[in-house]
Amino acid sequence: MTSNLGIAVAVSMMCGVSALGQEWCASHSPMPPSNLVATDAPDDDGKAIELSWDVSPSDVFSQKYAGTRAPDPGIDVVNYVILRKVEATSSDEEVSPEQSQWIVVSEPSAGDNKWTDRSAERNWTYSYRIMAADAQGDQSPWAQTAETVVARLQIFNMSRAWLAIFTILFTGFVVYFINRARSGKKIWVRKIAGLKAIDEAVGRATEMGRPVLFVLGIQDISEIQTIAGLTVLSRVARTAAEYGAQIEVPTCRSLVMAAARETVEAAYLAAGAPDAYQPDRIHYLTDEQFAFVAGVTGYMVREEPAACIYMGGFYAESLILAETGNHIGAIQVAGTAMPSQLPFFVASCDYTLIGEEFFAASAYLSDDPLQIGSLKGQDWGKFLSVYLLIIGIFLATVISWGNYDEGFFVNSRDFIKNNLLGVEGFWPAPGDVELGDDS
Amino acid sequence: MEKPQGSNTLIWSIVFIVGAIMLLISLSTSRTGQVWVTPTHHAFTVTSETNSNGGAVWKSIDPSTATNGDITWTTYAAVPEVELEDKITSNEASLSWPRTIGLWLAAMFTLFILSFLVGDNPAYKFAEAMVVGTSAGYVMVIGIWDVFVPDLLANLFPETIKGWVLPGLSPEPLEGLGYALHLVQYIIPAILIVMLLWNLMPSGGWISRWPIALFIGVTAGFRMIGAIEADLLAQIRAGIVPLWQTTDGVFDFWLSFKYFTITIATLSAMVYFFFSIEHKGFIGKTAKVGIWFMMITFGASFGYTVMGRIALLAARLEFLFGEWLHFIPAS
Amino acid sequence: MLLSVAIPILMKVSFPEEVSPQTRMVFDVIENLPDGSNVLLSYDFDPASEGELLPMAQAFTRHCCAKGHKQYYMTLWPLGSPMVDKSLDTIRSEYPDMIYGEDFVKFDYKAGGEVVIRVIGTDLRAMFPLDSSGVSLDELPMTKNIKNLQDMDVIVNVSAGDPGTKQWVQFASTPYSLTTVSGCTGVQAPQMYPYIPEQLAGVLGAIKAAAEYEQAIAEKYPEIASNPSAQEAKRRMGPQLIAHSLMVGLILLGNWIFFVSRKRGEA
Amino acid sequence: MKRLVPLTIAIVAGFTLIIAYFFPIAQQWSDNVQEWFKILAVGAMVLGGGNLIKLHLKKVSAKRKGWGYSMVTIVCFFGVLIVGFLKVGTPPNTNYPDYVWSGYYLQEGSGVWWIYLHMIVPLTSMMFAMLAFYVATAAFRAFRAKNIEATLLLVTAGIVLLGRTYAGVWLFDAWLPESMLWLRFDNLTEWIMNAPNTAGNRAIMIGIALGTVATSLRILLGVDRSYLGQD
Repeated sequence: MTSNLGIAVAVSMMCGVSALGQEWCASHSPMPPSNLVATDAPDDDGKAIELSWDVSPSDVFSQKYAGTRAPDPGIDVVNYVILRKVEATSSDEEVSPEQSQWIVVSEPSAGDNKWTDRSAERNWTYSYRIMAADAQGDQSPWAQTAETVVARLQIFNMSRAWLAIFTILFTGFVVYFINRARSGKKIWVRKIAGLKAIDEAVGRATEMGRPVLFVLGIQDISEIQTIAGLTVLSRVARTAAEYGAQIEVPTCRSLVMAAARETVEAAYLAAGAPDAYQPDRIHYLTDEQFAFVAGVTGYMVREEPAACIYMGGFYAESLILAETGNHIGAIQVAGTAMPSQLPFFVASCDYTLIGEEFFAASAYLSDDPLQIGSLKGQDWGKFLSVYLLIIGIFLATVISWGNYDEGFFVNSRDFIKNNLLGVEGFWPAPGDVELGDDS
Repeated sequence: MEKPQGSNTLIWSIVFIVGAIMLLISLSTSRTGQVWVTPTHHAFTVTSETNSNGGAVWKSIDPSTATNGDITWTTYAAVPEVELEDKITSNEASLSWPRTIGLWLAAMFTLFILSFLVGDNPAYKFAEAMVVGTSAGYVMVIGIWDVFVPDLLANLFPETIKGWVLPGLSPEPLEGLGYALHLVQYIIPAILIVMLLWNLMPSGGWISRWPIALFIGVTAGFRMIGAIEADLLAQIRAGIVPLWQTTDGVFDFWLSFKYFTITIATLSAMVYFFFSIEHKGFIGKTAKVGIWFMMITFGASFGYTVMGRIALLAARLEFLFGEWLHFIPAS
Repeated sequence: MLLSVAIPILMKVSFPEEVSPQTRMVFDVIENLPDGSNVLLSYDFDPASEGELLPMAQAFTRHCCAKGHKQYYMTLWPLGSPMVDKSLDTIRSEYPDMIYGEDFVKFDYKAGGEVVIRVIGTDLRAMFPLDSSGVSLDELPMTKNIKNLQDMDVIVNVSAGDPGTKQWVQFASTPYSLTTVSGCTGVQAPQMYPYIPEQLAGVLGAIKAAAEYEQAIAEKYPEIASNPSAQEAKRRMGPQLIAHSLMVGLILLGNWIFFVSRKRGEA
Repeated sequence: MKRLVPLTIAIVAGFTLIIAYFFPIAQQWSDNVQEWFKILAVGAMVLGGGNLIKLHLKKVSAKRKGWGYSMVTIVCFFGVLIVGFLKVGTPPNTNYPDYVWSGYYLQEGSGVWWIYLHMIVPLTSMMFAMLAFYVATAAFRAFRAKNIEATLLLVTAGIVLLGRTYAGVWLFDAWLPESMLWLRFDNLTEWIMNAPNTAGNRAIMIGIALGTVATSLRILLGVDRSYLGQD
């Protein structure tokens, strides 16, 4: 995005008044852009070249002419034309005559001062030219790159260096505490109210001889929430199998149905009741969100399940399901990491697992010390996040309070924001110009 | 939904009678529930030119001059309400029975679903059975034409598909290793489908776990990086704001207060999510404040959402009153 | 509730609108682009949310037309294609000068949600070798030099859920630093606020913001203001006011019942 | 064996994708895999749709309660499939008139278009619109000032409800002095959305991100394998 967008052009100087304007008016073509620079795009797979240039003085977005003359369709730049020529290929072969022609690769609009050529071939060498064109198609003389440029492959994406480090850190926390749990160290975690309610709900359904409804949300298996929901389902199905309650799982995706069947079958087997498993109760309805809801609510009012458990990724259907559940007097427990639907579950369900609690639920319910260990690792990730946040806010406040423009505080803040949490690589480049400033 | 059954029946009868009266009035006075269309004729004739694929080029011609060997068909477009009377008078428009019937069906289905408000009933059951069957078929049709054919078949059998449904396809000419790699890239999903559908076979259904396991693994890896980069790091970054805010160089109390609130709320709500620290003492109080802020968040989201839900209902009612009954101009 | 919505619709009640700063931000993003910029409009919603989002989508379309931007339409929702068609119909009937293939183009729905975004982030043709009418992108003047998402100046996303704004932020706006604005349902909008201003340049939330956006366009482009179908959202605010008041009334009533019954319980 | 192989597949695939993210040369990999997924998802519809029809056929053949409605589902399902697969009523693409199958199946006037507009749209969008009633019943029942949390919830909801319409302006405009304009509900709503709401959502999102990381790791480390079925 250029910084000189939206500059108003006032009427003050018409074509033919200034010496410069006169000269170019006479030739009826715009003035050329200048300073065309081509560089290999960083952190890519060697198929892109970045170009930048100074806009033509006849470009109304040019600062040189801002406010000094009226728009003149006769010479104003409508777009730029970028041409490319192959200088050398990656192999020893000669460049064919066809390749060594100048060909048009892009026509960016007026005001643009950069463009990335993504049709380059790895390790090929190129030259570029640029010219400006007006509404009549008249073109300016061209400006060419001073040096040729080679599209190179970077082995490692340095802009993601800190992301890699954070990934290793977070993974490390979790692995460390899982190992600690493995070595027999007891790890304390607080209680989550909603989880106890799940067992009670299944128990009540058993007493009343009514089924338990379990909805895995409407997302496909390619969403982590659905997978988290499956692990909760595993536990609920096991409890249901032990108590002898029926569990009904309508799904919105075919793959979720397939995965849920595996999960429930295994749970029944683990509970020692493989014969009680009824695959038909885990069934697909339709991919269409509201058609799915229509089917599920229809089931609810007809079969009146005693417990409704919603675990997974939900959208607007959350409230339709939960209010229908309320109407039939079912105990309802919900868990989702969909922030937009939490208010509705909170308002209409007996218990709601909020965001992270939902992900933690599968670990809690498993009673497996290794999984509980991973919760402690998760907390360490949170510690780190809180510390980063506090340090960053402290630095930013000090800078704003002391009105600093440079120095240690500014450098530290920029390092945290742009390198640690941003995409500007491992360490600030010396003499780094601030991003987004083109003028 | 909370009213006793008796008053429900009463309300329902009133709605029904009022509706019937409105329908009668409307039917007698206007073109209620009618859809008029104007035809567009298309005609193409073959030319002697050939295109880059070697096929004959067909050229659009004036439909009235079309002869036997030409390809012709007619499409119809609905007439906007403002032009309706003119077009009918000039005999350009004709009443479309399929669309008129469709409009009435659509109105009926809308009312059937609405009837769920008074409880389960045959009309709702019918609509439910219908929407489940129809939409399941529809998503399959979409999957076939939009994904299966262009993404899988068009890559495995480009020439066949090109000659059949996608004449505009221009497959990249690949040979040697490039071609083999390209083929493998699309044979893999075909194999995965076969493995998944093996589930329907009497034995060996466990092989369907492989594609499922593959995608669960992929999801785990893929989402993990995405969550760290886009949600975790980016949100922390966005949370780093100075608490000392100035406007035109002067300390701005209210702006600073706003950012102070944001910071306190973020941190306290994060404390609530700690699992391995007991919520008592200072931590407990902080977590409590965190819950309060989350409740404010939920209340705000709830209130904010109501507007959208009302808008949906309004749109459906506009459909009933406008397009169907013509009480108000159709949108 | 039914009556509170039905009556204002039949009476055609409408109320004045003020343009809020949030809406102004979104308006300025489109307004301040040089005329003829590349704008990708992804309409990720289906008929179910048409009532809430179509007026907003239409407002974006009209604004882009008024500015003469090149518009690239797509959808990530299986039922979204007809929604895009409604906008194309608007262009064809209100801006007959705009030519398909030169000023606007439509891509078909592709399944996969964020996968589609990721793929077109690096290679548009890998996902859309053809436009929706089956013409190769190389044959259309406006697409022949477009390689991928990064050639777009702004992404406009009107979305009713998933895939939607969150995916555009995660897989387009964040990795490629693309200016993105979003129009979403009321339920989604609050979740988008944390993304502002770095990952999202602005959010329109629900019909209210759409009405304000219509107002902002009407102030700048009087010729659009005289078009009644460009006031769709404003008209829909009438029922909103009545229904919202009814809801507040219901909450108060609920609490009154609650306190009365609690007092009786204590007495 | 039945568990070990899929477990290995999941772990290898997951870690490969994580590592590939950091190396430009491998950045296409995850796109490829995701494309496979979307193709597989279509293939899986055979499983889902087949299952749906199987259940309803069972119901019809056993003449169980409500079997007539099952009949409706079956007829609708196959009806749409036939109309859709055969592109009934779809004229060819005007650019390729000699290719009978080249038309777009959702074009105005085609069979699928008719079904979409007259059956799917009214049914699904009315189902969605039912939410207008459900938000009202939910608010009526759940928003009671029982404790501090519930009070905060209902007060915020009330302010935002009014602040989102002209009522928020109109209620205060007449008597509020200039200096107190920030108390107007529309301004208050804007502040709530920008300050506490942003913060609350930010905290929830950070939590969810960490939860996603931990859940993914439990799968990738083989600690959670409930999805794998039995041996």
